[in-house]
Amino acid sequence: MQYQQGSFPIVGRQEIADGIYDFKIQCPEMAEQAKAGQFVHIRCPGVTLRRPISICQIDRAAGTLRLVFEVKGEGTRNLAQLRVGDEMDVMGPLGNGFDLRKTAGKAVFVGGGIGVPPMVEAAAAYGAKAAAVLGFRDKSRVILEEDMKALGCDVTVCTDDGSYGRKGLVTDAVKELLMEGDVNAIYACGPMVMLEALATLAKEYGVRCQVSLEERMGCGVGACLVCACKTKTKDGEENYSHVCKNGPVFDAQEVVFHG
Amino acid sequence: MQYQQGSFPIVGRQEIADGIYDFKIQCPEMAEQAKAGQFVHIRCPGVTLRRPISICQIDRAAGTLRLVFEVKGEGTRNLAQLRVGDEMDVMGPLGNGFDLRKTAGKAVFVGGGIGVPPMVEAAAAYGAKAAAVLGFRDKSRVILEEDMKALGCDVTVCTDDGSYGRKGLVTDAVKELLMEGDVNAIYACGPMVMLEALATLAKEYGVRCQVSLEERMGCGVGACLVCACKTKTKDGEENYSHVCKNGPVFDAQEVVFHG
Amino acid sequence: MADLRVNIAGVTLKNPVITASGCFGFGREYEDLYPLSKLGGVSLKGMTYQKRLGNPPPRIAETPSGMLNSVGLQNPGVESFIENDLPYLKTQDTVLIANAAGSTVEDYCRLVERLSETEIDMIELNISCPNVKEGGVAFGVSCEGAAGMVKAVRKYCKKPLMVKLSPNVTDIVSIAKAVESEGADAVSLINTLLGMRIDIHSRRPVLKNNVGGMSGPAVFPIAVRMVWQVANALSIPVVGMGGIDKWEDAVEMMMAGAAAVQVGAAMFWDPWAPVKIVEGLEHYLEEEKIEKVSDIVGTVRPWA
Amino acid sequence: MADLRVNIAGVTLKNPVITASGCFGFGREYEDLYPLSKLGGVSLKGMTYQKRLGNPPPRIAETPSGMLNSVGLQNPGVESFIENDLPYLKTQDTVLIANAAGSTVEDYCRLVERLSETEIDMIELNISCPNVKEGGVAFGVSCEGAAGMVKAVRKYCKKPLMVKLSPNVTDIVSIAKAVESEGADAVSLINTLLGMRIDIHSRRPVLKNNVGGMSGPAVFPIAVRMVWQVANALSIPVVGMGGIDKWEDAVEMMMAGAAAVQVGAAMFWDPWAPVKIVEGLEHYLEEEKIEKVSDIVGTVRPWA
Ligand SMILES: Cc1cc2nc3c(=O)[nH]c(=O)nc-3n(C[C@H](O)[C@H](O)[C@H](O)COP(=O)(O)OP(=O)(O)OC[C@H]3O[C@@H](n4cnc5c(N)ncnc54)[C@H](O)[C@@H]3O)c2cc1C
Ligand SMILES: Cc1cc2nc3c(=O)[nH]c(=O)nc-3n(C[C@H](O)[C@H](O)[C@H](O)COP(=O)(O)OP(=O)(O)OC[C@H]3O[C@@H](n4cnc5c(N)ncnc54)[C@H](O)[C@@H]3O)c2cc1C
Ligand SMILES: Cc1cc2nc3c(=O)[nH]c(=O)nc-3n(C[C@H](O)[C@H](O)[C@H](O)COP(=O)(O)O)c2cc1C
Ligand SMILES: Cc1cc2nc3c(=O)[nH]c(=O)nc-3n(C[C@H](O)[C@H](O)[C@H](O)COP(=O)(O)O)c2cc1C
Ligand code: FES
Ligand code: FES
Repeated sequence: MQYQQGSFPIVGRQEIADGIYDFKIQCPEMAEQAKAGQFVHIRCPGVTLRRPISICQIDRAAGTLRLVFEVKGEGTRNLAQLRVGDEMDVMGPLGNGFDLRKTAGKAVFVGGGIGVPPMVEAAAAYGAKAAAVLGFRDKSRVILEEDMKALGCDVTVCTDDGSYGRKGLVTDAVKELLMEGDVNAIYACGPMVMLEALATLAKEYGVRCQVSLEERMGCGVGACLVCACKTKTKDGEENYSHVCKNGPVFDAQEVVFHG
Repeated sequence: MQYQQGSFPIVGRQEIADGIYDFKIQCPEMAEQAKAGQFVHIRCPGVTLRRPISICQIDRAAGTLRLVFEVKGEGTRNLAQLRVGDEMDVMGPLGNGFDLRKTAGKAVFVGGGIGVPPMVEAAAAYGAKAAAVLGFRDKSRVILEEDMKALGCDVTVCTDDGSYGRKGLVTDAVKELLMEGDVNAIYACGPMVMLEALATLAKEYGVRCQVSLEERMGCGVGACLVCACKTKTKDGEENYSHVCKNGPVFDAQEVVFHG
Repeated sequence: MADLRVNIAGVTLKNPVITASGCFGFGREYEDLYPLSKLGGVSLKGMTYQKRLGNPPPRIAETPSGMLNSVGLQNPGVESFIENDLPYLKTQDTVLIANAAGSTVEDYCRLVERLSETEIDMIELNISCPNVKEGGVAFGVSCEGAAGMVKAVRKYCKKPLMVKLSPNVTDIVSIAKAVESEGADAVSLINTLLGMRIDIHSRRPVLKNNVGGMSGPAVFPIAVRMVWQVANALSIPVVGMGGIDKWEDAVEMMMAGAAAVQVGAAMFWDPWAPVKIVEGLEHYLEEEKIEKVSDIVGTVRPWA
Repeated sequence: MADLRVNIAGVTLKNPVITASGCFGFGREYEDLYPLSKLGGVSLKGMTYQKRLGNPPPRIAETPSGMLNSVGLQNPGVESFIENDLPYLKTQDTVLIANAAGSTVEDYCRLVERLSETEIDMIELNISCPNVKEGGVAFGVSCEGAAGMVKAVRKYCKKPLMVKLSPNVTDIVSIAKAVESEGADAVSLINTLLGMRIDIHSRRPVLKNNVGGMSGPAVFPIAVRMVWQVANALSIPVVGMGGIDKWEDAVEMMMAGAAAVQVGAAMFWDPWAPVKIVEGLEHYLEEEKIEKVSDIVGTVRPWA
């Protein structure tokens, strides 16, 4: 897997919800290489370390990558200040991405909050055979619903307060889908509690489950070992894997959620 | 003496020689307070400490200050990137300024290189009774000659290589003026060797001489004591004075040039 | 309104923000901007019994997110301070902390004795100045040196005694314990870290003193760590400083264990920094519905 | 073309730029960008005899112009390194420096003995890792600890031995002298400075290990000062690091006395940093008409 580093022009920029930005950068070679679930590592003005952001969509024809991120602290705040025409210093594509081997049956793509963006490119591979379950705090935080629908996915939106879509947790909606049967795989990104609950469900129903994890990063390429997450092998041996290199996507059954 | 600190809009910006910039900022109260020889302390993007820059001209009617500076390192490089309409974080007016009491006879205003800017506002007080002697490395570095002429000064430009004006040191030209007589005061800003030579000349000819000094600064207001320069009292006692508070203008006879 | 008052060694400060020694002169230089009464206290420029010239310039160098200084305790001597500066300061309605230094134990003792006769509120014993050849940090880098100094000075000191510690040591906790056991009423930390910059064009050190003390945001994580270690080991109050630049930093330092904070270099880029920090703290406490600022002191919960 | 070669303890590096231990893994992670042959050398991830898991995450915190890490020597153990990584590294045409650590003197000895049987070019004895509970920095903060370790290890070490020093000490010069007198062939410095950050919202340390090692541009002035002090006191070569971010920093560090430099954290924001520094050095030497890079080592002229 090849990655590169360079400055790439911003060709699209939109605020798609309060404090959530949707950027498009022109980087043909990187777009060519990239796959769903991988991320890029961005040098944001005014801060020291790079910031990892998932690849939300890949347009190989246009040579662009779409990045959707929320303003959390100084890094993302400064990043959001960039304009169309400015350049973004990006390393990527990084990490392993989802294993999207298609099998018979449907796949469920589960995104929680700012975990939704990587689900877009992932679900694209399944198109109409994808069910998407997207969870948000409230109506004002809902993003990318239309994008998922445009892919042909069957989309369920859940909000914590019921202000939009169904009220409640994504896991309830996922459980219903599992009970309906015909689901072969779960792909998920979001808060650790959500991922853990999905891992349990997946085990229960015997479906494959891949989760995309987050951890604070340094190098982004596996050289500094800071982005550790605890994993276990089949025979139960625990180890620290690294989100940037061994992940960000892991088989849910490998992850030690309370590591 | 009152100073203030704030962000003030840039209302003029020009590159007047290669790497030398001429900015105008809108700051009516500061302009009201300011006098020739004082300086402002500027927070430049991307660097930690403020940078001191002399006040080149004061336009009380327009409420503006003119600042002329050369790009030396990162601070001035980033400062030069600012555009009309941007704001500049400025503290000022700081320091004591020149004592411009008018006496009978002429005054000579001597500027060496980037020491020329503060001479403009200073000479303004003397108008046609001012002789200006401006020294530069070569023709490409000549600045503010026309501005001095516009004040009515009798201007002599010297260049080290003779590529413009007279060839040679400003001190030679100043000596000639002193020999002509009728000179009552010298005001000067520029390299230490130039200032020292002028101090010697002034002593020899018995004229008052004020020099504006430079030293690396922290606070800019006299609180941190980093901008020390050695001075002596009439009875020869040596002490460290501070350029930002006791200066930048000193009586040449007080300065210990090899302190 | 949240209660911003803190008590350090029996002295009540109206808020926990003190301007750091050497960065605020004797207090007059910022009065054009705001009254000193906005500050919890001012730690005055390091003072010696006799006048000192300080080191030759340049005395400052810029560093990434910080600076070096090599002022070297330039000051007019204690008598001049008492005559020319103290009367003004006494009218300013803020806590006055005299930062005391010297070359020998005797120097320190007579200075502290003299200061004890004045109306200053507290003495900060500076055994950590890295910029003087004799005295200063020499006493602050060993337990014996620090303890010996505090023991000697304690006899002459009629004011609350705060000892300012050097970060240029292997084990700051033992030194803090040593000064506590000799009767210090509080400790303050950190003084500057010894650093150097070289001008690669001239191949000469930027500072005429070759080396100087580093401060500013760059040192903040080191200061937080040391304050946390020391606060956990001592029963007397700890005043924290080193790189505090905004109210969030003050909160972080207080959570680490600082009963109050000092702000130094930050004033050089933002002269309003201490006042903004007071306002930021006030706002934070109200937002978080915390009654007293002292309630956050030492509240960090370390991981097991 | 200027001569960029330097010699450290008998090993010739094609240029003086080495990637710092722990910031470059076992060398494979940057090969997509440039070949390792561009580098003077690589100091490999800190290694122990047995595999180590390292500390729980988060292991990194951002700081002004720097960062903290608390990796804690995660590594697969020396046998795995020899089997899985060394063969690849040997084909890369750069000098290989094994960074060796452990919990006890015996650990260090058997590791150094094992490494001495391999084709690595040099051993960097890490007695300065602040992120492990046992061993590591414990040996690096006293003259006795450091000297004892070097003395013991020296018997098993058949490779040039470079000892990596901790900056978290009162007197780095005495420690450097102690390791020199026990037979170290070179010293490298600085390892990280112990720091802490607290998340004020959760009131918990950002690092799960509570504290971590600070590096990056913030520490550069401290590193320059220590390199200068140590280089002036020792006869063996000093390899300088700590905050080097661009070629100017490398020149400054070399003028302070470093015979070669290591680059660590800078790679995290600019993975090309070490290569750019090599190119920058080359360009600088040509501009300044300096024949050999070694001609600038230790050339700073201190003020009297
Ligand atoms: C593989 C991966 C993919 C991600 N994809 C996205 C995405 O598509 N959209 C999006 O909005 N966010 C995403 N994140 C989270 C994003 O990286 C953080 O929100 C961002 O780093 C915060 O930086 P900040 O300066 O705004 O916040 P600060 O809190 O000021 O950052 C301080 C430090 O903590 C790190 N940090 C803080 N939060 C996180 C976090 N959640 N994960 C990792 N590091 C963190 C920062 O990188 C920085 O080093 C992803 C994280 C990872 C690991
Ligand atoms: C009272 C006073 C008035 C000045 N007026 C002018 C002016 O009108 N026009 C002009 O072009 N320049 C003037 N200077 C010089 C100007 O301040 C420096 O050129 C500028 O600070 C360089 O900053 P830098 O970041 O570009 O350079 P760097 O070399 O990167 O600066 C590094 C550090 O050194 C300090 N420094 C470097 N050179 C000087 C210097 N000559 N004097 C003081 N500090 C220095 C910087 O402030 C900074 O802290 C004046 C200096 C003083 C003291
Ligand atoms: C220019 C300057 C002068 C200083 N002088 C003194 C001093 O006289 N006495 C003292 O105890 N500390 C002195 N210090 C140290 C500061 O009080 C403070 O401990 C240190 O700068 C760390 O805080 P900061 O990062 O907020 O500046 C000085 C610091 C600076 C920058
Ligand atoms: C993430 C990380 C891991 C490190 N691991 C090691 C290590 O295993 N062994 C070691 O001797 N130093 C280790 N260090 C210290 C560096 O090698 C170097 O001494 C220090 O970071 C200062 O250089 P820098 O400022 O260029 O990063 C590590 C540093 C970082 C940032
Ligand atoms: S961020 Fe460096 S190993 Fe993952
Ligand atoms: S710059 Fe602080 S006293 Fe002059």
